[in-house]
Amino acid sequence: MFAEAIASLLQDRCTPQAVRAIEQGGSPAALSAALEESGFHELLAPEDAGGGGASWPDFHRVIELCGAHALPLPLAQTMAARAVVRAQPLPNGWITFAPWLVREADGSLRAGQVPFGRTASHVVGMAGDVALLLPVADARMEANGVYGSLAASLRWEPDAGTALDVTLPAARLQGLAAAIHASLLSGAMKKVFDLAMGYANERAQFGKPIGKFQAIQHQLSVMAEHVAAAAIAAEAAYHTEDQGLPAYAACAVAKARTSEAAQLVASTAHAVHGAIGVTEEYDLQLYTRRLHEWRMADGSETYWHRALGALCVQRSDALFVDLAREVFA
Amino acid sequence: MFAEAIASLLQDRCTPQAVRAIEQGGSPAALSAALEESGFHELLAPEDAGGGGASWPDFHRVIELCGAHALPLPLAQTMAARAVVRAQPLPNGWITFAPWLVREADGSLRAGQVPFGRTASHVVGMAGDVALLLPVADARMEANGVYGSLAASLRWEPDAGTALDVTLPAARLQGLAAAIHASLLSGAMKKVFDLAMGYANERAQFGKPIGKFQAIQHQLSVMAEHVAAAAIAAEAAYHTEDQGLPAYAACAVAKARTSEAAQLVASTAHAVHGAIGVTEEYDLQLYTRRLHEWRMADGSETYWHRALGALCVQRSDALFVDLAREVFA
Amino acid sequence: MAELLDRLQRAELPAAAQAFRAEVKDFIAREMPPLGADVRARSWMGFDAAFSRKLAARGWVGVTLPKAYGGAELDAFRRFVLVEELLAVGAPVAAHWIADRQSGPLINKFGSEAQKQSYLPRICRAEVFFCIGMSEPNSGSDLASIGTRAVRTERGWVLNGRKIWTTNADKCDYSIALVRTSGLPADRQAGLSQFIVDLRLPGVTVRPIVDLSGDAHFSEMFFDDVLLAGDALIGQEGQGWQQVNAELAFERSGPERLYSSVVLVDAWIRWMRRNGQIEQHAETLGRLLAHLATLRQMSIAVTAKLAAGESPLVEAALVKELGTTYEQEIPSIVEAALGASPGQPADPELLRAAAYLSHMAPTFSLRGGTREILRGMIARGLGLR
Amino acid sequence: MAELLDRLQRAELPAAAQAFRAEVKDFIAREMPPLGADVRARSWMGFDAAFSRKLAARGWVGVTLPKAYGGAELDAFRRFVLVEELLAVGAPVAAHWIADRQSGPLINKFGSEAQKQSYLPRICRAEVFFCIGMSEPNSGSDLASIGTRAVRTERGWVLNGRKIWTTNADKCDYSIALVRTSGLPADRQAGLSQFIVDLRLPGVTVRPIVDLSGDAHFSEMFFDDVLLAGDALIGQEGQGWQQVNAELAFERSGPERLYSSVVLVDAWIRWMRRNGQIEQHAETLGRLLAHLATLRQMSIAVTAKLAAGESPLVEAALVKELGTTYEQEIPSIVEAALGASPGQPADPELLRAAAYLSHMAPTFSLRGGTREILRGMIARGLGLR
Repeated sequence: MFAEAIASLLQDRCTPQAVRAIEQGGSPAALSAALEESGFHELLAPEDAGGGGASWPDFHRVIELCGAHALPLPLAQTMAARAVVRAQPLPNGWITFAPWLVREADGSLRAGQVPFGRTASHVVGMAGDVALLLPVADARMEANGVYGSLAASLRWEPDAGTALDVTLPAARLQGLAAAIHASLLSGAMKKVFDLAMGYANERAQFGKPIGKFQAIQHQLSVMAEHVAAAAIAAEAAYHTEDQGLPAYAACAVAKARTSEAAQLVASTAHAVHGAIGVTEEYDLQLYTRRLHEWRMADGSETYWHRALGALCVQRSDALFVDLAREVFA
Repeated sequence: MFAEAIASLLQDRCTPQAVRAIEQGGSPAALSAALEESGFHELLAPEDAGGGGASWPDFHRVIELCGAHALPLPLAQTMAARAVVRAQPLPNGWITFAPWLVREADGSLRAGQVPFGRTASHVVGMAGDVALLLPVADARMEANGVYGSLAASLRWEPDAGTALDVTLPAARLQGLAAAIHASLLSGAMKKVFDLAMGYANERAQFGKPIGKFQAIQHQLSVMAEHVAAAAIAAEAAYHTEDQGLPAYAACAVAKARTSEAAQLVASTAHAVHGAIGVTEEYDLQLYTRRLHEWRMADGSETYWHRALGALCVQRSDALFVDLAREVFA
Repeated sequence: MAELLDRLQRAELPAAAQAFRAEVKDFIAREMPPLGADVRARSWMGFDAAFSRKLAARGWVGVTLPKAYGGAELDAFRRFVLVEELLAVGAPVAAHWIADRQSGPLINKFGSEAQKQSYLPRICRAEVFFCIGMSEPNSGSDLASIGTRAVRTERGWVLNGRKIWTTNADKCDYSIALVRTSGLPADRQAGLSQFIVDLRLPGVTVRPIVDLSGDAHFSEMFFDDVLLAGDALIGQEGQGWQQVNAELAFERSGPERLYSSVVLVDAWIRWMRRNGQIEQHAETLGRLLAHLATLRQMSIAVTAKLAAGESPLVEAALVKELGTTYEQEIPSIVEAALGASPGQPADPELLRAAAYLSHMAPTFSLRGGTREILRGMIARGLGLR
Repeated sequence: MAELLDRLQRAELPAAAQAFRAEVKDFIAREMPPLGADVRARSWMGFDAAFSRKLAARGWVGVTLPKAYGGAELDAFRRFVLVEELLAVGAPVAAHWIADRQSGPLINKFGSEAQKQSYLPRICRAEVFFCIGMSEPNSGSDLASIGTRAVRTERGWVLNGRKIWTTNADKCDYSIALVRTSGLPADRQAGLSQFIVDLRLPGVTVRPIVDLSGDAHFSEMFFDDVLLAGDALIGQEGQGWQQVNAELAFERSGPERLYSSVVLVDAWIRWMRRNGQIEQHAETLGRLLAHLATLRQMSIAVTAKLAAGESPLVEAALVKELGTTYEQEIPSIVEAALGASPGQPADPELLRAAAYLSHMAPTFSLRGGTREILRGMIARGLGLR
C-alpha cells in the first residue's frame, strides 16, 4: 500500500531529469512539496497520532523505492527521525542523520560527508551518546565536489543545535542510519540489475542480443545472486526489533552485505553496458554513482565487518551457526 | 645446466610412485642417496671450495623443479643452509629450516609444523636472533596427521642443539625460508597448470575436448596469468641481494604472491579436472596438496602482506611506484 | 524488477519449527558421538550406521516420507531445522543421507506400491542404506551420455557396465542406477531407465576410490551380467532421465549448501580464542558472519516455497551457487589466517580439518551441478535462454 | 610447461634506462604542473597542451619515431621508464598520448613518405594532436561491423557517418578513422580502410560526451559529406582492418595497464598518515605492493621482448588482464577503507580522486580489448583455440 503510493509518486515526480537537475544545484522545491503533501514524513507514526502506522518492513519497502529512483532527498532519514524522536516535535522539512559527530578541541561540531547534506534542512546527530538537532542553515557547509554528490561536510559553532530527548546510545542510531543505506542500496541495485537485463536483451552485437552470450549470462547470473542476497539482508534487518528499532547486529549485516554487493553489482552493470554506461546522458550512472557513495555512507562493509567481528569475539563460545541465526532472530 | 641435471635426476628417481611411498612412511634412502651422490647439497658453495658455484637464480630454477616433482626431501633448505652457515661445517644429511623457533617457559624449544620435519635429519632454526643446529633425532616429533604431509612439529629439551656462527637477524632466515617455498610453489603451480592443460585437451565431454568450451578457456587463461605472476615474483626475489642473501622485501613479495596464486591455481585445476582430480591415484593431488601446505609454510600471504604493510608504513613518504620498484631493485 | 528476484521473498521459520529446534539440539547433545573437528568436517561424507539408527529411532530418517511407511512427514521448515542442526555440528549423517533425501523420495514418487512397502519402512528404520549410481567414467556432467546398459531377458534384466563417484557404495545396500535400456550413448537422454540395484547380487563389484585426503568415501561399481528381477525397474522404462532430473531437484535445495565448512570456523575460533589471536582476525569473522546470516535467510526463503508446495528450482540454484562459493572460500580464508602466525601454527586437529576441507572444497561445486550448470539455470530463470 | 609461460621471462631494465629515469624524474620535478590528486587521477585522459609541448621540447614526444622526422627513437626500456614516471605522478599526457603511441607509429609504418614528412615532425613537436576513430554507436567491441563510409569521387574521398568514444576529439587536430570503402557492414572486416581526417574540415562536427564524472573526455564525431584529399588515405585501401590490429597491438603493451589508479594509492597513504589510520590498513597496502611489484616485473618482461624486436601480443594480453584487474580493484579497496571510519571521512580531494576512479574503472577493461577478448587471446596463445 505505502510502496504502491510512493512508487507512483516517484515515477511521476522523481524522474531522472528531476534528479539530474537537483544534483546540479536546481531547487528540489517541487519534488519536495509533492512528497510533503503525501504525508510520508509521518509514515512510521501511529495512526491514532495522524501517522501512517507503518511497520519497519513497510518502511524498508518505501526506502528501497527511494533508492531505485535515486531520490535526492532524505525522505528515509526524515521518516526515521520522527520514529526515533518521539518525545518532542521535529521541525518541518528534510532531516538527515549524522550519527558520528565529532566534537573538536575548540568545541565546534563536525559532521563529515553527511548524506543529503546539500538538500536537508536539519541534521539529527549523535555526539557521543548525546542526540542533537542541528539546523543546516547554521552550519558551514563544504561540498565534496564529487560530480552529482549531495553529501556535504558540515561544521557548527560550539553552542549550535538543541539537545534531543533520545536515550539511545549512538551505536543504535548508527545502526539505523546504516540500515537505511542498506535499503537504499538494495533498491538502487535492483534498478541497476533491471537496466543491465534490459540492455542485454536489447543490445545486439555479432548478430544477436548480447544477453545470448554465455559470458554475459554468467555475469548477469552472478549479479542476480548478489542483488538477491543484498535485498534479503536489508529486508531481514527490519524484521528484528530491539527497543523499537531494528537490532544493531542485523543492521550491521544489512549494511555490510549490501555494501559488499554494491561494488560487484556496479562494476558488472558497467561491464555489461560497455562505454554507453558511463555517459551522463544514460541513466545507469544515476544509480551506480549512488552505489559507490552509499557503500561508504554510514560505514562501509569494512566498518560493519569489524563491528560484527567484535560480536564474534565477544560470543566466541557460541556455535557459529547459532550466532548467524541470532542476528536475524 | 644445474636445472637440466636435477630435472633428469628427478624425472628418473622422484617419480609420483616414489613420492607416494615416502609420504606414506616408506624410506627415502634410495632417492636420498641419488641426490647426495649428485653433489647438489653443495650447489651454492664456490667452485674452488668444491661446490657447484651456482648463483641464487640457478638455485631458484633447481628448487622450482623440486616443487614440480613434489620432492619429499628438503633439498632446497639443505643447499641454502650451507650458503647461510659458511663459518662451520654442517652435518651430512637433510637439513630443514625452522626460523620461528619458540622458547617455552620451561626452556624447551618448539618448532611448529616444520616443513619436511619427517624426512630431515637436522634443523637450522632461529630462536630470536640466535641460530641453532638441532638434530631431529633429539626431538619429540608430532606429525600433524594430514594425509601425506611431511611436516611435523618438533620439541627439544632446553639444552638441545648447538649454536651456529650466523650473524643474520631471524627475519633474514625467515625471508630466505619463505623464498624457498615461493620457488617450490612456483614449480608446483607450473606442474599443476600443465596437468590442467593436458586434461582440458584430452578429456571430451558433449562431443569435444573440454578445452574448447569458453568457460574452461577462461579458467585456464586466468590460471595462466596467476602462474606467470607467481613465477616471476619468485624468480625476481633471487635477483636481489642483501648481505649475500635475497633481500627481505623481495622474499616477502615472492612468498605473498605465490601463496595468493596457489589458492586460485589449486582450485581452478580441480574445477577443470572434476572428480577425477581429487582421487589419490591421479597425480594432480600430489601437487595441489602441496600448494595448500606450502601456502601456509613459512608464512601465508597474510603474514607477508603484513610484513610488507609495515614497510609501507615506514616508507609512507615514498611514491608507491618507487616503493614497488625498490622491492626488486 | 526481474521476476526471479521477486520470487525469492524473505520468510521466517514458524514458531513450531523453532520449538522443534530445541528437540533436535537436545538429541544432538545426548547422542552425537564425541568426534574431533577433522572428523566432523566430513559430516555428510561421514558414515556412522549407529548414529543413523539413533536418528531413525527418534523418527528422523525418511523425513519427507509418508507416515504410512514409517516416514516422519516433517514439513519443510522442520526439515530445514533438522538438517541445519545436524550439519552445524558436523554430525556423521552419510549412512542414511541419500536414502533420506533422494532415494526414498524417488521410490515414493515413482515406485510401485510393492516397492514402497519393501523399501520405505526399512529406509525409515535406517536398516538399509542407499547410494546413487549416475556418473560414469566418461560421462562427467554429461549424464545423458551414459553407456551402462540393462537388457531385458526372459529371466529379468541383465545389467552390464560401471558407475563411478558413488559415495560410500561399499557400505550401502542398494544403489539407484541410471542405465540405458534402449538406444546408444549417442541417443543421449532417450532410452534411459532407473533400477534399484541390490549391491549384494552376484556380478556386482565395488571398488573404493581413495581420495586426496586418504578417505575412501567415493567408489566405483562394476556390473558384470548382474541379473535384476523385473521389479528392480523403478518408474517407467525410458523415463529415467526425467526421473533423475526430479531427483536432482530434491538435491539442490536446503541448508546442506551452506554449512559444509562451518565446523572448521568453529574449530578455528576456539583455537584463536585459546591462543589470543582472535582479535586480529575479527574483521574476517565479521564478514563470514554477515554472509552466513544472509545465506541462511535466503535458504529459509527457498524452504518457505517448498513448504508452500512450489518447486523453486531456480531460486535454489541461485542460493546454492552463492552458498557453495561461501563453503569453498572458508577453508581458503582459514588457511591464510593460520599461516599468518608461523611461530604459532595450528594444532594438528585444526590443521587436519582445514586440510580436509581445503582439499575437498573443489568437489563442493560438483555435487548436484557444476557452477556452469547452475549459472545456466539462473540465466534461464532470468529469461536469457 | 606451457610454451606461453616459458616465453614470459623475467628481465631487467638496463643500466642506461635506470640512468634515464633520473632525467625523467628531474624533468617532472621541474615541469609538472601542481595538480590535485583528483586531477592527476585523470592522467592519460588529462589534456594539457602546454605540458605536452614541454615534453616535446625535451625530445620526449614521438618516442618511437625516427630521428629523421624529429622522433626520439627511444628504446623500449627508456619508453617504459618514461611512461612509468609520467603515470606514477599522474602527469596530464592525454594531448600527445595517442599521436605518440598509436597514430605516429601507424603513419610511420603505413604512411607514404609525404605523409610522414607532413605529420611526424609536427607530432614530435606536439604541434598537432591526434585521436582515434574506431568505435561506432552500434559497433561496440565488434569493430568489423563498421558503417561509416568513404566514397571515392573525382574530387577525392567523401566521408559520411559517425564515430563515438573518441577521447578528446574536440581538442585534437586529426583523427585516424577506420571506415568502409567498399562492401556493406555485413561484409565485416573486408573493405575497411584508414583515413587521416582533419577535424577542421567542413562537414566535421564534434560533440563532447559528458561522462558520469562530469568530464567531457569522450566525444562523438559526425562526418557529413566531408571531402578528403586523396592523400588522406593511410596505408592500403581495403587493408584497414589489418592495420588497426597492428595499431591495437601497440596499445596493448606497456605500463599504462598498471598505473591508472596509483595516484589514488599515494593520496590515500598521505591521508592515512595524516589521520593516524595507516596502521589499520597496513595489510591491505602490503598486498597492493606485492601485486604492483610483481606486475611491474611482468611488464618489464614484455618490454624486454619488444626491445628484442619481438611482438609479444599474447604475453602483453596476459599482463594487461592482470594489470587491469589491479587497476580496477584499487578504487574499490580504497572506497571500503575510507568507509571504515565514518567519523573521520576523507577530505574532498581524496574523495574526488576515489570517486573518479571508482566511476571510471569499468572503462579500464574496455580500453584496447574487453576481458573476454583478452582471455580469448590468451586461450589462443595456449593453443586452446
